[in-house]
Amino acid sequence: MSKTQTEIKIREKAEQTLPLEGRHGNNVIITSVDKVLSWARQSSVWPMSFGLACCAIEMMATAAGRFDIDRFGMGVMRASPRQSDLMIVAGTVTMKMALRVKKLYEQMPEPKYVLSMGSCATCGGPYWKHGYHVLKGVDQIVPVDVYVAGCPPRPEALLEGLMMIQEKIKREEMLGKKLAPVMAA
Amino acid sequence: MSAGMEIGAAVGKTIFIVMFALSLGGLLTWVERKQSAVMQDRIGANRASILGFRVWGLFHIIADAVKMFTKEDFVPDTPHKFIHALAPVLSIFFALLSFAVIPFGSSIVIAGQSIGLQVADVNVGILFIFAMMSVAVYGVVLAGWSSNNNYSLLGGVRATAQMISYEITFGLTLVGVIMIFQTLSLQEIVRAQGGLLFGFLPMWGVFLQPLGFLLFMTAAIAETKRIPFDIPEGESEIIGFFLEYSSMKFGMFMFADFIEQILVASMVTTFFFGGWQVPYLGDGGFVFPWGSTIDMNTWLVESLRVISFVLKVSFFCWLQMLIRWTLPRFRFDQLMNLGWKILLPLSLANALVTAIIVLWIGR
Amino acid sequence: MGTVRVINVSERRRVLTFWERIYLPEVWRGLVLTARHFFVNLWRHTLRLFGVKSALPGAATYQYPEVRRPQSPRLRTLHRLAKRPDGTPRCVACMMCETVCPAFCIKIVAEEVDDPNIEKRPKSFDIDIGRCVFCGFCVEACPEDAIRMDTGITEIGALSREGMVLNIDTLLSLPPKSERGDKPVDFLQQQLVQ
Amino acid sequence: MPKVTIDDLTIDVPAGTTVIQAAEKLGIYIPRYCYHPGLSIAGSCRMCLVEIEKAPKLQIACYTFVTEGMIVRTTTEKVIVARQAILEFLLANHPLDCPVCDQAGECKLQEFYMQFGQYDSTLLENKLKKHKAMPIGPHIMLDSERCILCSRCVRFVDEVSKTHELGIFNRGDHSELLPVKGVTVDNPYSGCLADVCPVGALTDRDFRFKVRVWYLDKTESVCHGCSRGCNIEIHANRRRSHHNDGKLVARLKPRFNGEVNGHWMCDAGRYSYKRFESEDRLLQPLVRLTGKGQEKADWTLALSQVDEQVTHQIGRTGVAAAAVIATPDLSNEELYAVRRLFMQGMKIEKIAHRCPADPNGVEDNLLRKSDTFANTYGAGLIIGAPHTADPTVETILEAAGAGKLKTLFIVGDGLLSRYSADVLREKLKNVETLITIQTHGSVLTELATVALPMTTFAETDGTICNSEGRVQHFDQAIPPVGQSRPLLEMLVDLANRWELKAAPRLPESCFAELAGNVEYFSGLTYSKIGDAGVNPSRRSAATATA
Repeated sequence: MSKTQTEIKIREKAEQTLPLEGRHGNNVIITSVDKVLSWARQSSVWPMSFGLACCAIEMMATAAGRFDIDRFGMGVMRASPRQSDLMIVAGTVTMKMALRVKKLYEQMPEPKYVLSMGSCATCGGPYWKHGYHVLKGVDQIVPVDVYVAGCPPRPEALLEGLMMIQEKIKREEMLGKKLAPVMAA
Repeated sequence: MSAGMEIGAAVGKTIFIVMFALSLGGLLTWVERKQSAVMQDRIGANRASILGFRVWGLFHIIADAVKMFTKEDFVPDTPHKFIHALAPVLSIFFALLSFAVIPFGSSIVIAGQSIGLQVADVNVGILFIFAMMSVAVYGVVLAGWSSNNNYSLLGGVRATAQMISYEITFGLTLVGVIMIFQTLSLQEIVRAQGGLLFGFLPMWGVFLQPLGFLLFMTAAIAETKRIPFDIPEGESEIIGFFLEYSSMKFGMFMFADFIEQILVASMVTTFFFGGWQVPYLGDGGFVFPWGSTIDMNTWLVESLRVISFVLKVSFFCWLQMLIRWTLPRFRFDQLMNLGWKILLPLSLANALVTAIIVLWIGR
Repeated sequence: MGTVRVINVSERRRVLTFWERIYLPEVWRGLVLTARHFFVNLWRHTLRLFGVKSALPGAATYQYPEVRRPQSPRLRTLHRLAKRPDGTPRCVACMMCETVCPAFCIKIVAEEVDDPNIEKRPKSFDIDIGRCVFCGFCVEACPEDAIRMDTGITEIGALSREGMVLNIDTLLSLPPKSERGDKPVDFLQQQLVQ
Repeated sequence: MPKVTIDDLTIDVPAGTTVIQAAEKLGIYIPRYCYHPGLSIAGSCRMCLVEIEKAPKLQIACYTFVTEGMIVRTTTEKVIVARQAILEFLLANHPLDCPVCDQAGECKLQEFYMQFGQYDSTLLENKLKKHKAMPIGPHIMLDSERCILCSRCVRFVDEVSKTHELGIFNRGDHSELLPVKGVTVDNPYSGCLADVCPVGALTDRDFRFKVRVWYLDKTESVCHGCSRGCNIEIHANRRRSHHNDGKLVARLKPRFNGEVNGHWMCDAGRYSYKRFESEDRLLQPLVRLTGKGQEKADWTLALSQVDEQVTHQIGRTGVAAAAVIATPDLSNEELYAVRRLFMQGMKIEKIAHRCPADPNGVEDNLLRKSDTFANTYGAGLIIGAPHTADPTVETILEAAGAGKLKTLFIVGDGLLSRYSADVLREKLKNVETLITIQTHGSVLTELATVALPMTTFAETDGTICNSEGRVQHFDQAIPPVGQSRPLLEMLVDLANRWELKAAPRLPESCFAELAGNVEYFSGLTYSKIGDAGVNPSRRSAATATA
């Protein structure tokens, strides 16, 4: 069974247990509200301001004048996980840091998104084989929504990843029900 | 004046001032983004569109607000959940309350009744503002304390220390203004600034109290807890009192910041830049120093005055933004040094010198 | 025998002048600088708004999805596999790139071909872009000039880990930047649909 | 004893030694292509040119005999220039297909060219086209273009295998290595041709494009194909799991041992590595629970079943109705552990190792032996010698067929090459508790009450004795396949369940205990055996004559 089929099955099952308004599919009101909500959310994704390694430099470059992350409404980098919507895991997640990253993710209020930036965060990158101290992919501890490739990714790549996050938010349904995050196999 | 008329006028004025503060506060979130962007050779928020219209990113305000309202409201594991919820309300409430005594125009005559363009013409308006701003610190310190988090608590403590340090200067600089204008009523102070110095210079506080203006501006920015005095928040490094706040509770703190900024701008306008006064504009129209006059009816004059007030406030909001995006943050010891060792003696000296001059001229 | 010079840390720090220490002139200078940027940029933006296209833009920003920053021709971008004139991959599965890859992101499985002039070709050629560090060693190592990093694609993202593994078909289908020109690839959109 | 000085080092060597051999004794490696210590000298490649004092021209080191007071220089300017020129000639027609050549990475042409090459060629002519990728036998692929005409392979088929299949045809530039018309290179040692070829002209078809040689890890081992005990290297691909069809062991290569196999090994042994990871490996214990069919089980269940079933059966029918067959393909340590547990621990009298001769065994006067068990000699010493009854496998199977045996342990895979499946099925049908410890699934595991998977010799350490009694050590090359476990570990676990004493868990300690208990091995340790092995029977003969 393909992934989408599984997702549909899960969603069908979830709909049977939903309250009344959810049970009859998406009616006009719900879809409109959904649209407004996802529009608002996608236009106001506030990233958490933390960087782990060299990718963070490129993240800062993305925030700076040449690329200007704020054009997407994402310029409000929040220092507290309580106030942020998006965690950009920018850099090498060492084993020590992994616990903190997980904790930070757990401290974020819903709806929350994770972007794995660069090969270190995605799978350990150059430390994949011989890095005894590096977590082999941040998706082992938090559910990642979008992976961005590069070492480090160019600001364009990060922006593309952020746009994918926006696209993902746009596709979300039912008043804040987040799509099942894709965990690494 | 009939009671109904009075109540109606009061309600109208309240609505005006609250709407003014709130909408300008909302707009300031956009201004903050856009101004910083333009200053930094960036574009700034511009992608949120409704039906294809982007309006230079103005819709981002709506998006932010909707998002914050629908975000999970996190409440920390604390025994003071009520206080935790109360703190942002206190912050924003007292900031708004201070606007009650700010005069935004002289007075208008409706149906033979003269209505002062000020929500409450309290004759101790300055004290009222000080009282409100002092109470506002409770919002901050309670937020830090009730979050049950050491870092928030430290943020709250820093905030208190900073507020108390700068409130003294804040008050003492105004002593000079009070001594010159001989009144505590804000409306009176503004009216007093309508005169001319040496026949051509508007008798604004800034010309009478230049040092006082600088000191007041500095202390006032410190009161709003914004860069370069954002020790209580210290976003990127030291984390502030609203660390544990999420969704709209955090939004209220942020909003309170902007409203305080407007408040400070209003106060600076009122005390030092003639409030609603337009230079050379009397009740009957312009009377220029070189003798020519332009006659105007009362309504036009009052409109010009309100517009003048709004423009002045906007300018000082802009100036504060400019300062916020230009200067780096003070270290805590520098902050305390500046407050206690420089601003306080200077403000005392200012008051002393002003007193001597006022006495000397009065004699 | 020279004398040992003891460098005091404070010696290297420039001593502030009186005017710098009283802060206000410096604050004023800073404000003038930022305000100048503000007004100049605002003026240029306003000109543009009224259709006056000045050569000087109001911001240094490249409005990314619509306007792209020019790339250096030497920039290492997403890999592609070059083809022979007859459309078969140039790659002969010699494993040089796989050997040299510091991130171990290339996986090649070789197979035998009947044609004695080719003998060997890749049965599968996977690059895990999520693990790749874009060092370009594979391009350097390739004796057949089969793997190249000239697609001009830098924006690579995926919603899943599997989506970041590019197989031989994808790699062969990517055009070089010189052929593609500035036309954006819908590579990412494909990834999104997956 | 002429005294020779090579590169300022002096050595006394016996008369008749060539310069290249003398240099090798001094640790000086002179580049060579056609010279191979196991073959006659051709002197055709000219790569080993050295400068000898008083000789007017450079001389080839491989065919110049040492004389008294000879002074040789191998690294002078002249020599280097000569090597560059030689390499340019050798590469005149050599195609640049290193990317597809399996030899790349262990190719002498590559190595010496990187060392001495004249990197800018001055040749302007086009390269000659010759035959490419031509299968000349079941195991060997010929690429004539890559051939540098060193004639090692021709000398190999003439002198070692004596099958004369290859020759160099045509003249001059057009000279080409080809098989004699109508002949396929299918001699039993044809795999060695790929070894002797210094370039990629002759490559192994079996190994073709499986994995690049630089990914391979080499482990020293001993071939278990017959009682010769050829020294080999196991080349395992542990670093790239997707290569070599996902398997670990990529190939076996002969390892030089002058006492046993010289430079060679036979094809049967060379391609026996496929057994290690073949489809029919027993990957998991199989257990036949009462009233049910055979099922896959985990180790805890399997061992507890062995414990229960055997205890129950022996309690019912007695030790006299129990027997053990330990076939001589086991190592000395494993045989000793069997003896320790079953003979000395459980007091089972009937322990057999002697099997009938292999009907498929082939013997020739080069390497192959008709006894296809690797360790018949050691089994005789360890299992055979200590007890008087010394039954053969034949008598035990007879007894089992007659219904006299109720409990039977079969350790090792040896029976399968001696008896057909039907015979074994017939003989074992009356055995009530059959415990098999085997590497591969077979008719025996099908019949077994409990079948335990055991490791092959590539997956464990150990020693074996070849037909001359030479004790040779082999190393573990790959981790155990599937859930299989070394026999020593299994027996220790079983002994713990039965509260008996077992041989140590580690092969090295087990060998130490064996050396203390069996006279033949006394005084030996793994370090004393070393890479080449030792022969205690010769030692005892030597001490006897002394």
